[in-house]
Amino acid sequence: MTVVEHQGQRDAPRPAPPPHWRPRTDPAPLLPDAEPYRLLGVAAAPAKPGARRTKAAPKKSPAAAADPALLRRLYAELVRGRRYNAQATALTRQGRLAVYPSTTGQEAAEIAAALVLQDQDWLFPSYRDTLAVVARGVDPLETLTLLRGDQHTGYDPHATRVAPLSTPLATHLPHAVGLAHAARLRGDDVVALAMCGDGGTSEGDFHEALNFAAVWQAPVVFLVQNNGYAISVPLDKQTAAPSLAHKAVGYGMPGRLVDGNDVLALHEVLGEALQRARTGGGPTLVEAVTYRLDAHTNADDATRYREAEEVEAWRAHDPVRLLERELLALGILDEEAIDAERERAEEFAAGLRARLNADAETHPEELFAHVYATPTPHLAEQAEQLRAEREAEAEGAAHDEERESGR
Amino acid sequence: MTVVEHQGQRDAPRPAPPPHWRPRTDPAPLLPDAEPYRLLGVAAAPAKPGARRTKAAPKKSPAAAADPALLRRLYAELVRGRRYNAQATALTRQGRLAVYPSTTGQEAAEIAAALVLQDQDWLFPSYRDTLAVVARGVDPLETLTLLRGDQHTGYDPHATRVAPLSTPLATHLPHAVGLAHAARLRGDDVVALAMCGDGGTSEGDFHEALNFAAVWQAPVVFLVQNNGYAISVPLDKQTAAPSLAHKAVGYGMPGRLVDGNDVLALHEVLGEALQRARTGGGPTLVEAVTYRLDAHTNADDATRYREAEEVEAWRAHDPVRLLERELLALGILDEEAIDAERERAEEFAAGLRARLNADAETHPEELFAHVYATPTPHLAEQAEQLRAEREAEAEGAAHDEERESGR
Amino acid sequence: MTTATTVTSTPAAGAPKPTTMAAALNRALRDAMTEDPAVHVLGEDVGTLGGVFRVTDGLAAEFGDQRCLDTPLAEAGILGAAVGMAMYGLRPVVEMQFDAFAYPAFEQVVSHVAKMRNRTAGRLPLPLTIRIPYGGGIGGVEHHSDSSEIYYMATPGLHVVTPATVADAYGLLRAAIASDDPVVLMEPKRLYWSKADWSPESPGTVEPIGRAVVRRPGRSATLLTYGPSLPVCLEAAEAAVAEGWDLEVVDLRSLVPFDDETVAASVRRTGRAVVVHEAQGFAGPGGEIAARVTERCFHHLEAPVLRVTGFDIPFPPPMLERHHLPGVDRILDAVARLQWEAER
Amino acid sequence: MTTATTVTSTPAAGAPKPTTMAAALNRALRDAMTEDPAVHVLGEDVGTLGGVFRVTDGLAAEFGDQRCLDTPLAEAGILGAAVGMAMYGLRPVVEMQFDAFAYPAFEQVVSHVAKMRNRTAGRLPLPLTIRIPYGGGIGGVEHHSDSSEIYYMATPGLHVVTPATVADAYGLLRAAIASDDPVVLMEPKRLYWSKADWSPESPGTVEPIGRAVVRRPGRSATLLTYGPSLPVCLEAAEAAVAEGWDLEVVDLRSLVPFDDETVAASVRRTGRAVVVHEAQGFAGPGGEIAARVTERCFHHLEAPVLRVTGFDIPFPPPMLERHHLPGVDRILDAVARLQWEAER
Ligand SMILES: Cc1ncc(C[n+]2csc(CCOP(=O)(O)OP(=O)(O)O)c2C)c(N)n1
Ligand SMILES: Cc1ncc(C[n+]2csc(CCOP(=O)(O)OP(=O)(O)O)c2C)c(N)n1
Ligand SMILES: [Mg+2]
Ligand SMILES: [Mg+2]
Repeated sequence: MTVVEHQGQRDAPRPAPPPHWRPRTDPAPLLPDAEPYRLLGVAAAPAKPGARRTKAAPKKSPAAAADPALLRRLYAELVRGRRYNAQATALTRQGRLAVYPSTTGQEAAEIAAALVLQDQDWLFPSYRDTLAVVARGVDPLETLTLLRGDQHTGYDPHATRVAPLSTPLATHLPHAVGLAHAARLRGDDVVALAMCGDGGTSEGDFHEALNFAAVWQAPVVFLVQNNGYAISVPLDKQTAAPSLAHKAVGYGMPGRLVDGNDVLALHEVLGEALQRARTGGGPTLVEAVTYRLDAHTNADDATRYREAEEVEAWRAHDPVRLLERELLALGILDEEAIDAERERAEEFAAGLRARLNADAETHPEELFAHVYATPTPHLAEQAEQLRAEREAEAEGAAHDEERESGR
Repeated sequence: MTVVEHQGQRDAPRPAPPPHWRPRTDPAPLLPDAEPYRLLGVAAAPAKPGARRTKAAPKKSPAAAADPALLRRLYAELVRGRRYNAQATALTRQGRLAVYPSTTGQEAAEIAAALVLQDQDWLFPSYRDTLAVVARGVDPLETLTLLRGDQHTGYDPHATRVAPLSTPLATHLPHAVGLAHAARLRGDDVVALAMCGDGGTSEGDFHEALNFAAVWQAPVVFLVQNNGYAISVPLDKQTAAPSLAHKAVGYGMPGRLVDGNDVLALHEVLGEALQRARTGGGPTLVEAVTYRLDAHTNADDATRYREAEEVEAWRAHDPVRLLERELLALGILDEEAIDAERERAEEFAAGLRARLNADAETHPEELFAHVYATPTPHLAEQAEQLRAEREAEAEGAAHDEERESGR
Repeated sequence: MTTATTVTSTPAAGAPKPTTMAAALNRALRDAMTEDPAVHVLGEDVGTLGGVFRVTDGLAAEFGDQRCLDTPLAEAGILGAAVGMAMYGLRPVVEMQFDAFAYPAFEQVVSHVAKMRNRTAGRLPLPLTIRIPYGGGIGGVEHHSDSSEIYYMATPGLHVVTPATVADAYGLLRAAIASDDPVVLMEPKRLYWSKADWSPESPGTVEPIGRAVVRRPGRSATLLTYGPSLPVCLEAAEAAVAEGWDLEVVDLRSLVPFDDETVAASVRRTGRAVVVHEAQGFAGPGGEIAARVTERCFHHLEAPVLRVTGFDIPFPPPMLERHHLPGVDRILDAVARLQWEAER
Repeated sequence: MTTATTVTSTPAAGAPKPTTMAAALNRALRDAMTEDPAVHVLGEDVGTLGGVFRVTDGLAAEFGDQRCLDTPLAEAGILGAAVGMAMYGLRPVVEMQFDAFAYPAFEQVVSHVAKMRNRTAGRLPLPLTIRIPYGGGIGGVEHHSDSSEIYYMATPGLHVVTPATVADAYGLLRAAIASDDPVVLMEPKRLYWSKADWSPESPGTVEPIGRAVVRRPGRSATLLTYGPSLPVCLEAAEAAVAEGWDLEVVDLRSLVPFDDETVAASVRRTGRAVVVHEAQGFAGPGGEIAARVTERCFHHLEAPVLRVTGFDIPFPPPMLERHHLPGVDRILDAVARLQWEAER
């Protein structure tokens, strides 16, 4: 079968398109920047190797225009966040946490996400985002029950406006859309911020969530932390897109590409996106380009799939140091203030350690309490069975002990 | 929590991006045309209402450059396709087909899809695409078993290189990707062409299929027929994207927006996409903007959700008439040739009618034959049960008849 | 928005009138939406079209297109969005267009809908109803006739109910929407156009979830059934009279929770039982039902509990479905195998 | 590419050596890939990393990253692509990373994988293996410990097998890959690191799919079990000796097809049976098993077939899983309820 040669009609005069056809939105404003948006180190940083140095580069950092109180707050949270990650990982080695997916290196996105939200807004974290939850103000012990192993969700989602940490990837994103949609129907000033990883963007639920959000113009912001890997799988086996932010165009929402280690740029971009959502402008997709410095979890061996040099290159672009350097240069921080923050972070870590070192209380009898509003007769029977078994076990143990001591 | 004002850094000099970050591909060439690409009626068509008439418009139609044999073939298939749709719909009224989802108004995409493929290529049709399957050369009776109700898939997918008609929307797209990928691994010159509707693009499997195809650079072409509706749901409740073709950018593949009633433009665009796929250039997403002139199926009442004027506007952009007018103007067709084609289409319809008017043969005993390669002992028992039941039924019937005639 | 809708088949309150199951379901949605503004209906084609089975007919006109919302075509997205809506205090009612088209939402069902209350120690209940038209008998092409109830029954955290009568269709849907737990309402497609004299005020119209009911008392053996197979069982019971069997027919209605009490009482009385359903036999609902009846009634049983079910095959094409679906003869054959010799 | 891989735990052919189940599975993949170039492995992290349980360790190095392919993170896409590969004549082996993460692929499993042969009257068979690590006992956080086998058992068109021993892990995976039908291989996570003396040449290493096996002969009662519960049952049987019970333990291995012959023979011999599995009891595998055993052995049964299973609840958090999982005491309690009075 013959294939007609290209007739070059792209340049020919256009006839009327088919009836009723019209572009739904102008794609141009939806497209992300060509490179990750940055604010920190912008004035100071050397130009791209090979590129000509722009003479006109202003010497004043954009951070100088930001609210110093915000900058200090961001810094304090980054320092505490870094310490939190280290502490939680250490606790896995002592068997106090079953597993911990660290965000060392990704603190900027975690902190920016938490701090940019208003009190009534909802956060939809993935399993990796315990730091964002803690930075939002949720008790770390309640946040960590999932990873400690004593409970699934330890905090009250309504009281904290934080959805349960989602282990099944991206499948919590439609929940964020539904909640945001419901809030808007109710006329409430509520935005949902939903987080997932680069790997998560491949899931069907990511697609469905973004599409629903755009069609419904729901007040929801999607924050994708592109940390380069889904466990061992690097981004280039995950997507061929120019950037993950480019996916936004296909849903008709703006995409923003941001340096994910630049907490200030993230805070600004997320803030804009939330503001747009809040004022009826619909959803935004934000890609934060960052890096997971630790292994996937404490149980993972990252040396199987990546080189030390890569990790080192990213260490040089550390989110905490990036802000620290800038704030030192701007005179917003000095060594003393830095030490004070580190001290506070140590105290926080010590408190966490102490509380996690105590044995968790568990409630086997509650296994049947929350399957349904009221246990079915069937579950009531099973609860009774377990009660009897545990009683017999306890009696048996007491008996054994008696025998032991009797000997 | 304070939100930092936009610092306008989009225009500031760019620092080096985070380590290892680079755009994966240049988005610009992936973006579809701003309006559906057309070849037919281009020179002749009046300019958009309100738009100034371009003086420079060449008087020669791009169709004049196409192979006349191809044009005649396309025309013949369109005429036959239109007749096929009418005949199949009529057969539902006579109870000869259980249901028929018509492609009246969409024949251009069906025919272009079928004709652009090489013999060794595979077609992955949705439930609506029986016309493409028939135009590919598959026996219409075998194609229609699903809708007649005597068998699921009536043709041999290997012999015809046509996958089963897929009723679950978009979930056959990953199959096309897998098959194309396997063929490439084997070194075979095989491209897969997968079809779905505008509604189907919302499904998670659409997303996963396109992403896999792009990452694997699989030789597959996705043809979306945007016919304006998913049953009753119009496109603006389905997507907010500039066009469905814009989704391609988010996967890193080219997107093409084509007038879906322009069989020549479609044949060219699909041909290019297939050629690119064939030569290692990876997948393409093609959106054909078209319209379903009939109801969703014979069982649907389209007046519940759309106005007659809309249908009429599209009738004026009829794919068969569009080509017919062009070929008459170019002198490739005359009235006599048109009548001859219509005659041939009538013969085809008469044959179809006659064959479908005969009762279908069914094989209840085969219900158990193809669940597994070899029926399990368990299924063998059930087959025996059915056999015995049918024997008893037949005996009962014979007995009744005897009694009847005995009276 | 006035109440002058296009739902002509729904009777006005008052005297019972011939009503289809589809109309009773429609009325249940309408009444629930009227009483509680938190009730929202969403799904494919539920708005303007009124659903492919017209169960949501007129709701968008009456309550607006946000209360009865046409969604994009993506089942996981629909159900996932409904989860979020329920988290925020709404009471979403989701329509899945057909049984097999609910499968793309399976992850949402199992990992989120069924578990959310449990995962959050009761703090995030999901008052959410999933309506799923199911089963065969309407000549549907492949993927349009699955009996998928077992997948939901096997998932702790869900209630699973299925009406077999017009009154129960109304009652169970109202109860599902009123429930603070997620309820999967399996709607027997082939009974959508079955009719009964009914009005929303008919006695017994709203039953609590979890109760089976004896539809026909009998002494010889018990037919345990539900949904689309109830009419078949009642017909079989009538035919059995000629053979000398007085069959009791129990309509389970609620598969989860399961009404052990009603079922066991019947089987203890009759000493024999046959489970009848359309779903495949192997690992189908009948396995559980037979096993739990046997656990509870072992010493009353004269014969093993038998099962009459769809075969263990994918649902056949329309022209062959009659061979697959349990019919009167197949039920009577099973009854005949209940070891009556022991009796005599 | 040479065979000098990093798979150090896999024994070379020859004398039996202590081998883990994970290593035997790895060896099965390696042998199948060596013998047949059509065998392709795909899934999340199966390549460079060798799988989160290291079952695919070294395969990418040995066979190249196309034969053992890291896919994007999308389960429906993975399985859907595998369907297409199988249509083209390859023999894909898909790894789902964990039980609950196979749910996004459920539509592909039910509507395509299970039905393709049937939909095409045998013309498009799918020689495809789906490996699913399942069950609890490893202290996994939520969604990492589901026993999801019932969903697959309830889907005609699939074979469902599950090894409980190192030799069966090898044998069943080889048989699955060799099968011209889709096979779901449920791999008991908590037995991945269990060891046995084994080599690929060990006798009985490749069994046909569909045969149960008596792991411990006994006369008092039969424990019917599979996968992760086999070691627990064997331990219970040992403990039962002290109570005067000589328990027979049957390892079902193949849930579909089900080996009625071996099972019924055992239960007819012993007259009593308990089904043991981790999955929830209600509408779990045990219902089917108990029902079919009762259908076949009714007059040999001294007591109803009992079930010892996980409770009808979502899988609990790690610190509580021991209360949920069937243990020796719970099995012995059930054995004690098998109406021994009747005996005496
Ligand atoms: C639906 C689903 N599939 C698979 C997994 C197993 N899994 C857990 S984390 C992970 C990688 C996630 O990568 P990414 O989305 O990039 O997030 P990151 O871990 O980098 O934060 C995988 C495959 C899962 N949790 N859920
Ligand atoms: C997974 C799935 N969900 C729902 C349906 C029911 N259904 C059949 S056709 C249809 C609309 C399809 O619209 P579109 O994709 O635009 O294709 P068209 O019918 O316009 O060709 C729907 C919702 C289905 N077949 N599969
Ligand atoms: Mg990642
Ligand atoms: Mg359409």
